[in-house]
Amino acid sequence: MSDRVATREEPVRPTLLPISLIDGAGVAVNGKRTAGFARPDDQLLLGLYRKMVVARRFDIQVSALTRQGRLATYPSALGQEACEISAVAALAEGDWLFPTYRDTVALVSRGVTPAEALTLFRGDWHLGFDPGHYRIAPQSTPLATQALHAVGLATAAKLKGDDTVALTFLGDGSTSEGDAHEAFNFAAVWQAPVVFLVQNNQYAISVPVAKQTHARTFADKAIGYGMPGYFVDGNDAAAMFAVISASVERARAGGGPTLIEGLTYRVEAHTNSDDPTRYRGKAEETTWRGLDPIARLETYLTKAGILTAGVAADITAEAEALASATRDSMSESPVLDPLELFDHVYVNDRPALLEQRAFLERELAATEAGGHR
Amino acid sequence: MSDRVATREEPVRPTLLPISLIDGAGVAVNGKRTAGFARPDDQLLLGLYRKMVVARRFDIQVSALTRQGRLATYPSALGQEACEISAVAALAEGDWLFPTYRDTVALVSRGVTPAEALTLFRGDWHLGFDPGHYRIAPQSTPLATQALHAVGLATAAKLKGDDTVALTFLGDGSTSEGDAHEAFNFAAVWQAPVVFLVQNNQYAISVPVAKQTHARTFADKAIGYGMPGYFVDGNDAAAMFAVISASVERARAGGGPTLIEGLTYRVEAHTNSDDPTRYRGKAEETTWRGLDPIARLETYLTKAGILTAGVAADITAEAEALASATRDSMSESPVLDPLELFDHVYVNDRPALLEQRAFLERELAATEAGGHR
Amino acid sequence: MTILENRRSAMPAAQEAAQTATQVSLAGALTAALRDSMAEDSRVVVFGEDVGPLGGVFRVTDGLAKEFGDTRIWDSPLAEAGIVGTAIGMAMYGMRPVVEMQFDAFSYPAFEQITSHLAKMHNRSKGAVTLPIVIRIPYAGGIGGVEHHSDSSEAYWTHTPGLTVVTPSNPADAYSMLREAIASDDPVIFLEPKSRYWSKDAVELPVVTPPMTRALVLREGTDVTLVAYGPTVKTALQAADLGAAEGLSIEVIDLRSLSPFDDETVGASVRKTSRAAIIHEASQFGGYGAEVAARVTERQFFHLAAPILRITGFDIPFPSPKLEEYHLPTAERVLAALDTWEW
Amino acid sequence: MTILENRRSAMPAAQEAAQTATQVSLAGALTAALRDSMAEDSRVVVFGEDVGPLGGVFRVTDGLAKEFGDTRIWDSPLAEAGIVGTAIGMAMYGMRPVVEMQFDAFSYPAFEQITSHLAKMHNRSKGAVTLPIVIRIPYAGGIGGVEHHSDSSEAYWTHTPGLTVVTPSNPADAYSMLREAIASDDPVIFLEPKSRYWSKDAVELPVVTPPMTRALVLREGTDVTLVAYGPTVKTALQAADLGAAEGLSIEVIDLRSLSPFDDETVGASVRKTSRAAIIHEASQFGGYGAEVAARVTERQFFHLAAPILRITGFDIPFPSPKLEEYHLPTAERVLAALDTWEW
Ligand SMILES: Cc1ncc(C[n+]2csc(CCOP(=O)(O)OP(=O)(O)O)c2C)c(N)n1
Ligand SMILES: Cc1ncc(C[n+]2csc(CCOP(=O)(O)OP(=O)(O)O)c2C)c(N)n1
Ligand SMILES: [Mg+2]
Ligand SMILES: [Mg+2]
Repeated sequence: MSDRVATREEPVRPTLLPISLIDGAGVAVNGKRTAGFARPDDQLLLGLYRKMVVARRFDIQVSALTRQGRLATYPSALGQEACEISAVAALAEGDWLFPTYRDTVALVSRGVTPAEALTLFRGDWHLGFDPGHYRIAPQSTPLATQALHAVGLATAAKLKGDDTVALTFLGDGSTSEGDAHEAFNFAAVWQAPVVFLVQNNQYAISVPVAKQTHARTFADKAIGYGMPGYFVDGNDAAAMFAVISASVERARAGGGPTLIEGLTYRVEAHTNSDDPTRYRGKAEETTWRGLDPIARLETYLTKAGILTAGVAADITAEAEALASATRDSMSESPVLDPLELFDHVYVNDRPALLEQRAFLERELAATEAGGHR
Repeated sequence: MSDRVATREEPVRPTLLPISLIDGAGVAVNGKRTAGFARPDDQLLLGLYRKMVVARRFDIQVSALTRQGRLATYPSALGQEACEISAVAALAEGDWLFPTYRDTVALVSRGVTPAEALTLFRGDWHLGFDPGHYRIAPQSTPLATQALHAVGLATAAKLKGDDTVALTFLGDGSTSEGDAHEAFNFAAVWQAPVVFLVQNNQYAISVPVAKQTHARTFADKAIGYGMPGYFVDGNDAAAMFAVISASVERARAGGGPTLIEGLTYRVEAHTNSDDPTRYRGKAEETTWRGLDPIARLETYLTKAGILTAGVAADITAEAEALASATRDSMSESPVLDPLELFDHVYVNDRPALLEQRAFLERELAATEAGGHR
Repeated sequence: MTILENRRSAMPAAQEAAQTATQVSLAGALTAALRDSMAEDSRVVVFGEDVGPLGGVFRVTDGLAKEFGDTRIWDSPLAEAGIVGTAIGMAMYGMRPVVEMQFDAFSYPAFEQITSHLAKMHNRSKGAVTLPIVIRIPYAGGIGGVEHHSDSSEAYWTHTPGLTVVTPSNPADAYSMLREAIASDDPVIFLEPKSRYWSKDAVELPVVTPPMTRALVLREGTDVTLVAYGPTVKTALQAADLGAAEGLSIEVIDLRSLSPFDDETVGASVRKTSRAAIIHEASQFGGYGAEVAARVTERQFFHLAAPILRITGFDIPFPSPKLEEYHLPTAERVLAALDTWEW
Repeated sequence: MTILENRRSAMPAAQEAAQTATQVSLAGALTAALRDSMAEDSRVVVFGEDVGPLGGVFRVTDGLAKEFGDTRIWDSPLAEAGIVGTAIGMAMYGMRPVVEMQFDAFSYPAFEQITSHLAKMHNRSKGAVTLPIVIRIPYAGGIGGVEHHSDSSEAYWTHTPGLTVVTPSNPADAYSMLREAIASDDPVIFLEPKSRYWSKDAVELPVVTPPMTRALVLREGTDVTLVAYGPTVKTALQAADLGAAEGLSIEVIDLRSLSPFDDETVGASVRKTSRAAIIHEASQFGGYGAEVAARVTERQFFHLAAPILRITGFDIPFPSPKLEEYHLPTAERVLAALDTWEW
């Protein structure tokens, strides 16, 4: 044990102030606050900006469609685009993403079509895309559970000798669950190629972070698992991308897991059925809108002369095209086959389940024929 | 959030080498390794020594009785007496102890009679004493679960305005469970008057600590919860007592929870049905026997002139008396009433359960009358 | 108001007169029960996820944080094992915690604390420790919830000795049973049918309905005993209406308590009708209906003219919102099932 | 060797000849099955608490660490949700994990991962994801275990759609069913009756017994169908002996698979005998026996001369070692129960 203490190098300790590369006013940061991370080049930042703008347009569109009753529910990620998009951008094609219900924009940014991505919230089925195809796990609702899946998948890849990395999103509230702890611990002990990205959007529904942890930062938790931890300005795409990519690449190179906290803010309600006026003030919301991740990048890129009117128009067009495609895909409901309810419960057929299927089939036929249902 | 970071003082950070007040050779330690803790006075140490000797004699006696088949199983705490006894000694009468299956000697040291304490392992009933009377929770088998009970009880006391403190034992392996994490977190957020004492005896049955955590110490975990953590030589009763009492008193004064790691060693097998030769070498066992918590205190107290032959004889007599009482109490089995199986399932009577009770009653009567069973 | 006919009021006459029957929702009745229990007994504390300022995602604790302050009701960290585990510790110190699991499936992280500790502590301590804890769990479907938000978990709890499991189907019972659950010295799993949260009755609060462990005959009938609980009581009453139109006299029983089971009330009904069916949302295999069918058959076999039927959810994971209507038992399905008997 | 009579061997003749039937314990058969599956398919990995160098607390993984090395079998950190959760991730990447829960009650921390993910992933992904995972759980009593070491948790798993739940009662089935479970693309809860771990049969390994989803008639009889599984199969056979001595012809069925349930085999037997009983260790209320009684009654009501009986543990937490004998069903108790029928 004293061996253990003596021989193992202390992992990077999280900073006390969030790592920052472009500040809230859109100005490049230098010095200590960068924690040694270099600002990604402007072209890369422009790419992030483009995706963030498109993501936000999508998010706003889906919220609108939800208000119109076209979706059962929608948890918006508005204001969290720097976390969402940087994570997706930092992954290689073969890497895996483990999202939560909050992270629909990340799915779409990774190529999942709106219709596929919104199947869950439209209420058509629990999942609308093939995880293997996109290397994206189903969006997880039971909090923190998916973090363990990410660790398992990453470990399997490592055992096979593949260089696949898994990144999982987690909310601030979710860090309180036992599963989050077990995931951090398994990942560290197994040195799994995983990146844990805690989007600290300051609320778990109505519960503020102060009721969730007594630690100074969520990144500080990394120390107790012997893994590197980074506390990052989660509204700064430059910083988020820099830290996430470095962590992904260290994981890929065999350096094990990383815990990243992105400090951000959930600008909208928890979901459309939530009422934030019950638990937070307008002033706070206004402050955070002022720290918007897109606005600051826009300022920075415009000043840098790289975000020209032409590029901006192009981005807007792309965003509007996605919004329009989203509207279209939600305007008509797919025909659902109730009998499919029975088709994927097991791989192997079960006579008793086939009986139940036959029962529903008869019932449906009777309904058409004007019978009971 | 930046407020949170800026205003909250950083809690004490665990040291990298275990806090030590009396070293393995029985020599008083001074300087850095004490981390500023003062050595308890010699009379107090003599008291700890006495209780440790008695505890060990009890433990050896129970292991022997187990080999003779008088108990169903027994998890020995041999070698861990500095942790066990210091914890009990540091608590005030109104404080609560939350032990695991490993901590029977702590129960007995707190006054539970051998017959009461061994009811569980003898197989007579799941618990043989009244928790409220001794302020000792039932020994917990589902790992880490009791830590949450300790947090709840301590919080209730705090809410009532009582100055009760709860101390819970945990094993090194148990720290991997989700419940351990939730307990640490709830305690820190609620600033509950709890002390978590991780007895790092280096094994979870056969699994060594290196497969359990990648952190340098378990005490390091405290940082992620924003609570003080201490890494202590768990075979040094002086250090254990000093750190535990300080933590108990801080908790009592409203200072919140503490996480303490006592670095010790499980000298015996996990239980009598375990076979340590399958997973660890003799050399290691020998090394740790050389770091024995009782031997070093004996050396120290003898040199200090306080452990005289007379005192030693007195202690031996006390230990032998307990061993003998233990043997006596295990020599005859109490008469168990099978019908009591039904009596404490619910406070409120249930007709259906009374029917089952009546069934067994009839069956038992029939057996006596030479019937079926 | 057949339901109310079965109730006796424990209110002093003066107090009763001062009140007027108003429309109360099931959720509102629960809020009132919590408020009255908290006001009456300072040992009652309430905590869980979002139960404080927000008032819970279903607003069942609405207003209580303001009224009682954060030493009586508060938001806990987000961890269900933590919530139940700390409640156990509090109860060991004399408190009477009422905790909320936000949705059915989110009680599963607390499964070990519930089965291995909450259910067993009284027994293992030979009665020395009592755990007067209520775990409130909104359950079942019918509200278009996405996955994990519509489970019916009653079979897990009812198979666990040491737990009392109850579920109200209407506002008056919601009030009275929750108050009784909080006053009980046994741990109670209190299942709240979320699809019924907003259904209203004219009820004078406080109201005292029959003991929560008693099943109630809500509708008398002579041909069939239809056993229901929680969300399916409404469906059962609809089925009784539908049956009446077809000349079938259906007796509807609201179990109210799932564990213990009221053998007496159900048995008496079945002896009268000689036929029985049970309706629930949970999937059928190993569901609560199996116990009802098995035990009633054991006890009333020679009174039964036909096997007891189970009208339940299918043996599939709970479906997505747009498909749940095909899964959930309906009054029509009940009638169709009764048609399968030889009469 | 009635059990073996029901088996056909899939071994090529030459290989068969090379082997001689030796005494194999149920635990030993499981070890052999793991070894053969691991040797045959490199995607099979084994992990859990103490399964490595120690070989598991019941020694079921004895020797495998040495043989296969720590990339195929290893000790995990001590956390059951972690074990099942990471197994799910591994399966999503193409592996076939076989994980061990050290004892029945210690699977409860994994309850959410099992019910909300393991059981549902295939369904929620419309078949896109399969999770070929086996969760081995030593279960039930009879070994004098202290509290939490003797639970029978089958009712929790069998009520959960998406899981396959099987339990062998003898060494040959232990081998063959575990191999089949590992080869299955559905997640399987593999319940190992710990009181039977050390019971031996003369078996030639490898052996292939009938498909694990089929129930087997172990003893033919004409008067009563006695349904058993796992640890109570032996008890059922004893009861059949005892019954025979009293002139009662008891047909004994070993279910082997609890989910799915083999309606065909059990139904055929009940139609023949017109009477049935089910025996299990788990407590009765909402236990697995309720499903057996309910579904067999539904399907065979007019063939039944008497209600189906349940001989089970009482509705109490599992007792301490010295009292478990009063709780566990015995052959005598089976006979006494059958005596309660009007014949
Ligand atoms: C195990 C579990 N418990 C409770 C819930 C209900 N619930 C859904 S979202 C939520 C808050 C989550 O907060 P956080 O982790 O911060 O994520 P955010 O929604 O802010 O992205 C809760 C309590 C759940 N989904 N799963
Ligand atoms: C939830 C749970 N999982 C598994 C077990 C089985 N088990 C009993 S003791 C033990 C090892 C515990 O190790 P540790 O926490 O280090 O305590 P120690 O025995 O060394 O005192 C295990 C795995 C259990 N009791 N509870
Ligand atoms: Mg959040
Ligand atoms: Mg240990």
